[in-house]
Amino acid sequence: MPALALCLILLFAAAPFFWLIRPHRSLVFAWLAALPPAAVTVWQALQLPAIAQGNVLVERYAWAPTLGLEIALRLDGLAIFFGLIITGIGACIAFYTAYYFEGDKRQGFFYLVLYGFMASMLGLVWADDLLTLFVFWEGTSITSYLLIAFKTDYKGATDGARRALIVTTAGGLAMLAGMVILGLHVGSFNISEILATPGIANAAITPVALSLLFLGAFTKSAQFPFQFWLPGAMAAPTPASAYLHSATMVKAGVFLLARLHPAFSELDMWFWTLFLVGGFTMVLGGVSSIRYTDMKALLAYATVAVLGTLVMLLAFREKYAYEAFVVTVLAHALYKAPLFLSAGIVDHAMGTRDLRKLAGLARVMPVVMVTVVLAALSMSGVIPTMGFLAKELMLENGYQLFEHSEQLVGGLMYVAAALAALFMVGSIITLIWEGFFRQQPDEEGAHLHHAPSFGFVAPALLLTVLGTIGALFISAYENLLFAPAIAAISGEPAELHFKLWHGFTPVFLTSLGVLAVGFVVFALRQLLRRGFAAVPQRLSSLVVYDSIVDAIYHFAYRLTVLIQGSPMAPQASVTLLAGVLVALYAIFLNTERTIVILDSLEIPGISEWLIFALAIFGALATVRARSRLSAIISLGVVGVTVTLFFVLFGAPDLALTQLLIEVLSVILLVLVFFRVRPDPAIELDRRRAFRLFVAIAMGFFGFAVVMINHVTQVGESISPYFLEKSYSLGKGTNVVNVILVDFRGYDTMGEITVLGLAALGGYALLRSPHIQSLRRRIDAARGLNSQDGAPEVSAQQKATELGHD
Amino acid sequence: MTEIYLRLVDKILTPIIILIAIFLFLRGHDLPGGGFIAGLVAASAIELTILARGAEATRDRYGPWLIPLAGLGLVAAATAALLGLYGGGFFRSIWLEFYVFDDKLKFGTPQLFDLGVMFVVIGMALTYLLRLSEAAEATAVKQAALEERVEESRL
Amino acid sequence: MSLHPTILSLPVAIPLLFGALGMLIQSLPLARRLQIQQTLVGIAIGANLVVAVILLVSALTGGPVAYQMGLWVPPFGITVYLDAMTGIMLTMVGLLSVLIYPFALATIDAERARLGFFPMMLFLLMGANGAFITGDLFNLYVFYEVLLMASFVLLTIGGTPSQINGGIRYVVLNLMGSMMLLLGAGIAYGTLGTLNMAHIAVRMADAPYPVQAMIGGLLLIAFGAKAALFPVFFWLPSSYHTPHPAVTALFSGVLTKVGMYSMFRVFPLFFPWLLNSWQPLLMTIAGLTMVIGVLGAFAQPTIRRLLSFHIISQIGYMLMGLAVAMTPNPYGIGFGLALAILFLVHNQIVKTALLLGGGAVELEMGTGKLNELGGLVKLRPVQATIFFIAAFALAGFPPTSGFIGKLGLLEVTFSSGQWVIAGVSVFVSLLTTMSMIRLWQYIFWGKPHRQPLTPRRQAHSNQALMTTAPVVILVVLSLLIGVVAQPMLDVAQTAANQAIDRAAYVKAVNPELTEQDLRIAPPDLHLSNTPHPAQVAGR
Amino acid sequence: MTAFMLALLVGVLFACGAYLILQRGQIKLVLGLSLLTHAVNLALFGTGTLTRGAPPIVSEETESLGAAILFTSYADPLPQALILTAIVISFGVTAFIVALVFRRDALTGSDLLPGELAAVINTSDPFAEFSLRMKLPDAADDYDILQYELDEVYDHPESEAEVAHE
Repeated sequence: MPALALCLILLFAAAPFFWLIRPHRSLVFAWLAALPPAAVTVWQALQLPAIAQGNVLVERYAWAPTLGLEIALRLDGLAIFFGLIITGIGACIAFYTAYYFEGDKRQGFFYLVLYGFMASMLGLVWADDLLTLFVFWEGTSITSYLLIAFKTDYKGATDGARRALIVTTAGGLAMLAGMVILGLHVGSFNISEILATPGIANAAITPVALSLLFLGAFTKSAQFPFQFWLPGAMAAPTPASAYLHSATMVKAGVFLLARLHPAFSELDMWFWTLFLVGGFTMVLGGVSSIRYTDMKALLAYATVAVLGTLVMLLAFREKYAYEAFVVTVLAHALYKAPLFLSAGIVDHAMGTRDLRKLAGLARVMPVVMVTVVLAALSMSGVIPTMGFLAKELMLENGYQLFEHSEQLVGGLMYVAAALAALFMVGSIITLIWEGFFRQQPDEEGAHLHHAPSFGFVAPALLLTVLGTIGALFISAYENLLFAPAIAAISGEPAELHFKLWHGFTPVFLTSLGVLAVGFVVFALRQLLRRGFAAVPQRLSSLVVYDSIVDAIYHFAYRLTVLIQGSPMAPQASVTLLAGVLVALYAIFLNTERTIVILDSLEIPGISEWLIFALAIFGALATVRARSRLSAIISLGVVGVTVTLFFVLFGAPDLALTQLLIEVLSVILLVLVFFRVRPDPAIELDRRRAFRLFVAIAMGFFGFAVVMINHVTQVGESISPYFLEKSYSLGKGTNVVNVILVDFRGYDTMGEITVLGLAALGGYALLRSPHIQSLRRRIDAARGLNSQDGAPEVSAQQKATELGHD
Repeated sequence: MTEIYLRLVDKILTPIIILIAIFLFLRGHDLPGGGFIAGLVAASAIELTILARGAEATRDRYGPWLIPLAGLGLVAAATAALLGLYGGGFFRSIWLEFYVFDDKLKFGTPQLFDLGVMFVVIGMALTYLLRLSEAAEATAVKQAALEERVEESRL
Repeated sequence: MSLHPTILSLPVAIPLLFGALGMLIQSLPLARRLQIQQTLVGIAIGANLVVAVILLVSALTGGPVAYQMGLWVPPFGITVYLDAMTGIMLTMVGLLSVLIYPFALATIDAERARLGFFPMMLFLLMGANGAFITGDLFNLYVFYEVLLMASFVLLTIGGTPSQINGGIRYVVLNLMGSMMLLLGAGIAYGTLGTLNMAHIAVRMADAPYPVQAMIGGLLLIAFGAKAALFPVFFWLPSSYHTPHPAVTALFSGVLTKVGMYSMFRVFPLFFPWLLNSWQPLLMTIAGLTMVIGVLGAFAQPTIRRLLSFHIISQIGYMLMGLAVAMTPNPYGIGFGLALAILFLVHNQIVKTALLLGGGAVELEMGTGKLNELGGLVKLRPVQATIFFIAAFALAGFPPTSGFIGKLGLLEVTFSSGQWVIAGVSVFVSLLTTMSMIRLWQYIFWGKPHRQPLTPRRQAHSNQALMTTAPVVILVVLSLLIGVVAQPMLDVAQTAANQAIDRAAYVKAVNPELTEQDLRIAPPDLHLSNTPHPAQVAGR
Repeated sequence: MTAFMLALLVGVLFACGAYLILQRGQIKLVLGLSLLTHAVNLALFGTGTLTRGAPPIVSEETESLGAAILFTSYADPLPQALILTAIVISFGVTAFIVALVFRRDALTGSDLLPGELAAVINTSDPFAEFSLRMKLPDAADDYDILQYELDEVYDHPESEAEVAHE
């Protein structure tokens, strides 16, 4: 049974369903909305025992086999671990959303995008094919874009959405290139196959492919220097922030790294990139979080810190690192989502979530207070929460490394983790104290709009409680949930025995120390905030990003003005010069440089000499003409000599046509040339040298075009056939005419169509109504109308202008 | 006065030139001539009318029929091509030959096609000649003043 | 499926006849005339689409067919040639005209309709169809002129200052391109003694390199100018934003694509080896076209100007596909061409959808200036949704047709060893996304700056249906191509295989033309490092 | 030798045509295009064999002579047919351009080509020269009717600000 596909389809189908039924606020609806993800969660939970025994569910659906494109799904330990988080928290969020958007007309749209996101995210972690992963990856990017800019007329939201999309798309495209390189090398895009390819880590393309994949992962997971988009994304409605930007989507990059871990983690490149980028991001995010007074921004930086932690942990191939990784993922999801949800409740109830304006919330919303405090305990790593276990394991990893082999790495990691943690402790204490317990806000306080109902708080509370007490019963499910995930990351089977209490080890003492120093940071928060404010802005990666984008825009702008803002002459000369280049290339670069004149060497007669001389004279005279009349006459001379030329060389039809057309052309030119007003600016002759250059080049071009016909002739001409068959098959002795109307009548049909179109075009251009009145406007503008005694507009003229037939 | 002479010339010459055009058209298949040339000659004949009688008068006479004439030419050409289907293929020529007083006369779809060519050429050329002459006439007075003004501004 | 080859004349004959009839009645009273003209055009484009589909199916199932105009023996008469690539183009252009027609009916103003807008649409169609189906180099020139003349008129009909301004540039620069094509055809006759494309293909191998280079280069310039390749694209952004939106949409679906199609047709047929030896040149052109096009789009202040530059940028992708068409790669010779064809089809669909959608906005709001628009997502949710999908299809997001095209081109360029251009195409993809987001956010998000010209009540009328439904259909098509990708790829692959099969072309036109085995490489020193054309024929 | 001279003539015509096209103004553009048309037609004529004197008008009996002999005694008919087509097409296009020029004059009262006025005003234009820009204030008054063309200029302060804002 295609269970995986059905789960995805269920979620995708739920999206338009909830959009169409236009939900309203009711408890029933909240339950209904939570139902699809809850069902998928339960289904996954039921699969856990089988997965834990090493089974996997694999489903593959062909999409475009030629391109290696397929939807391949694979439910293994890692996939189900992330899948459970996605749908489990998804159910809570869906429930919460019904309260958050009470009375909002666009609630249905939010659900549409939310479910779309949920399905994409689930598909992403279930993917067993790089391209499948990419498809769902882009799905999360687009849905996240729409969610961040949910308030479409708020500039902060749309700007944040744009930055988020551009940064993640940039990474995504780089990742796609990496995927294609990797997939082409292996011959398959299937992740299991790629991971199983022997020697893939040492292939020549691996550094390039891996760097590109890293770009994708780092942008999506907000690693330095791409972390700036995540705080901007907090303009999203709170359910989206809680879900996408803390619990799930930002972990997509981490997930990708975890997926690739078995094959590539042995590389030095892998270790150092992840260790340094992740570690730096961790410290940066942790330290920055203290600076913000917006609850969501504060939490966002704390999230950046955790993402950095996760990336750093994936650098290692150590038991404790794996354990720390999985526990941190779960713990973070279970405490950060409630914190965001609580921030949303506060925002909803008070109309602001700025800590400077808040105080004493513990009295008005005690349940929220309890939730936040419990979540904060987990976040700070206070025993016996899951956060405590996560932090213990991470510090243990550093400690073990330090003890055994890698003193530098272990020490660095130990110190960095402690540093990030103590700042996070400080900022979360700040949040709780300033928001919930102190009596007076810094600035004018906000007032309670309405107290949150219990249903609103319930999802957050549920998650927090799970995260708090979950650690106590961890032995009940550690080998069910965590071990298969670790097995998938490490590539080896794992057996777990977590213990909360190890005794007073150095690690535990460090934990306590972190908590204690965290209070010091809390006490010094105002000082630290001022300190941060003094850091120059131009160092922030947001400013760097914006200036890069600005630079692209300005460059584009300058370039476009340069190429498109110019008059027609340079543009036309480009085409002409391209022709010249072709001629140069053909003649000089690739031939034996001999010119064989196939034409007989007979000396042309006097008439030819005369005609040639006259034509050249006429052409030069046209260029040199001082007045329009002389230009027309010179042009006529050229036309007539061409006619004579045709006469001389046996083309009477051509000669007649050319002559008649010459006559008509002259009439047309005269009619127009004496109407068009000369322009003062036209007298200023510029760029003579350039024009001369193009002209001479074109002269060479024309010469080459004619001569090449006489240098080489490859095959017999088809022309004699026409001479031979003209009378017998075409019933005419004038071969040219027979060709025109019979042999190649199809050409002529196209040609007269051109003429017919020209007629229609001229008709449209010359008889549109306003042409006369426009003319008068111009004259009026130039002061030519009244004093010249121009006749009043006649009725006839008026009729013309109105377009009377 | 010149106009009167012109009209006289027009009265005599235009029909003659049009006859020449028809002559050129008819002999086109065997000797220099044909639809293009005939059409251009006919257009020149009517240009003479424009010169003699003025664009407005000519427009009233021919104006509305020029685009339909071009359309008719295209229809004739397309019909000639489609008639070929009777002979076995698109654009296949079909000839009818018969003798009148020992003179062989022949009619064929290529001639119908050539006729279409002639109509289109006339329609197209005259559209431009008429429209432009008309505009030239309408603002002739202003034009003189304009030229003068332009000359001044040049200095 | 076998069909009588005479049907090959219909793609030209139908629009010509009906268009001519439309001109014939130009002197009837206005209301009556418009009624008849609209009916004629409706019948003609409907019939044209039916014929095109029949031809496509027949080419896919029965292989290439040639037909002689006037039943003259090739190479003396004019050949028309149908294979799957031709069929695809005929069908696409037919489909687009059928979809754009209702939009034009609903939005065209009386003045333009009076001046012969509707017959002109048919002539544009005729020019495009003729250029697609012809098998004669000079005839190709003639139909290019038909196409161009029809587009000149459609561009300037209405005669507003900006139209005339853009029109002059458009006419003159395109004239340069046509001139190159005419000279190329002339040289082909002068040196090879023939104009029939099959015959040229046969003799080209014997021609010395200068002749090949001259013909190839001139054709490259000529088709490049039509297709708006760097550096001969200047006419496109100066003119495409000026006419009525329906015209812009029609142009974007037809004009540049004809130029690209001609390249697809002529290069693999005449000198497939040049695609390899000129690959660096073609790749440079493709890359610059992409980059400059998309950067141009950044700097544009109005909807249609922005979209016009994107047309240029996307043309670069198609050239990239063509340039790797003859390079050996794991997917087989010609796969690059298949993807280029697929990308072309995708581009026709999506670009037309965007231009119709953007055009509807322009008509409705009375301006196309981005900074005067805003907040439309609330006023016009349906239009917004379609536009959103189309925009992201252009940027190449899954599961639209753009994703398939982008992914395929990426795979084929990487596997052909063209890493630089592949990287450029990825980068341009990002820039495209940025620019489409910019467009989307300016039009649909933010605060509304002005109210629509038509009140909401009227917007739900028949007219709204006629302007929106075509866009919906196009967007659905794009999604369909994305989702049902494999059959589409197979069709494109068949088309590409037929297009690079020179022997089949010559055989279909006239087996007697084959003077030697077409798979033998021309004995030319300059081509020593190119793969053996035995690989090129690739069967 | 004739071919050589023809090639020279075509070259001169191309050169003159190109020179005219690259100059300012619509009139010179039209003149240049006409010269180019002549050049292309003559170049096409040069693709056939140049035979002096014998027009390709055969008689009823000549067929029996055979193609090869016919070809040496008559002028090459195919290029003639092609040129005829090309001449007529270029006549149509030229007429259309003339109409465009006429209409543009009616709309703007100027002989300048599109973009050329813009080039005068647009300081970043590579082809504009300093002296011309200095004349701008006088010229600009005369061209208020050409305001729309200024809209075509990309280098507006507003639009740049707008871009930067983005």
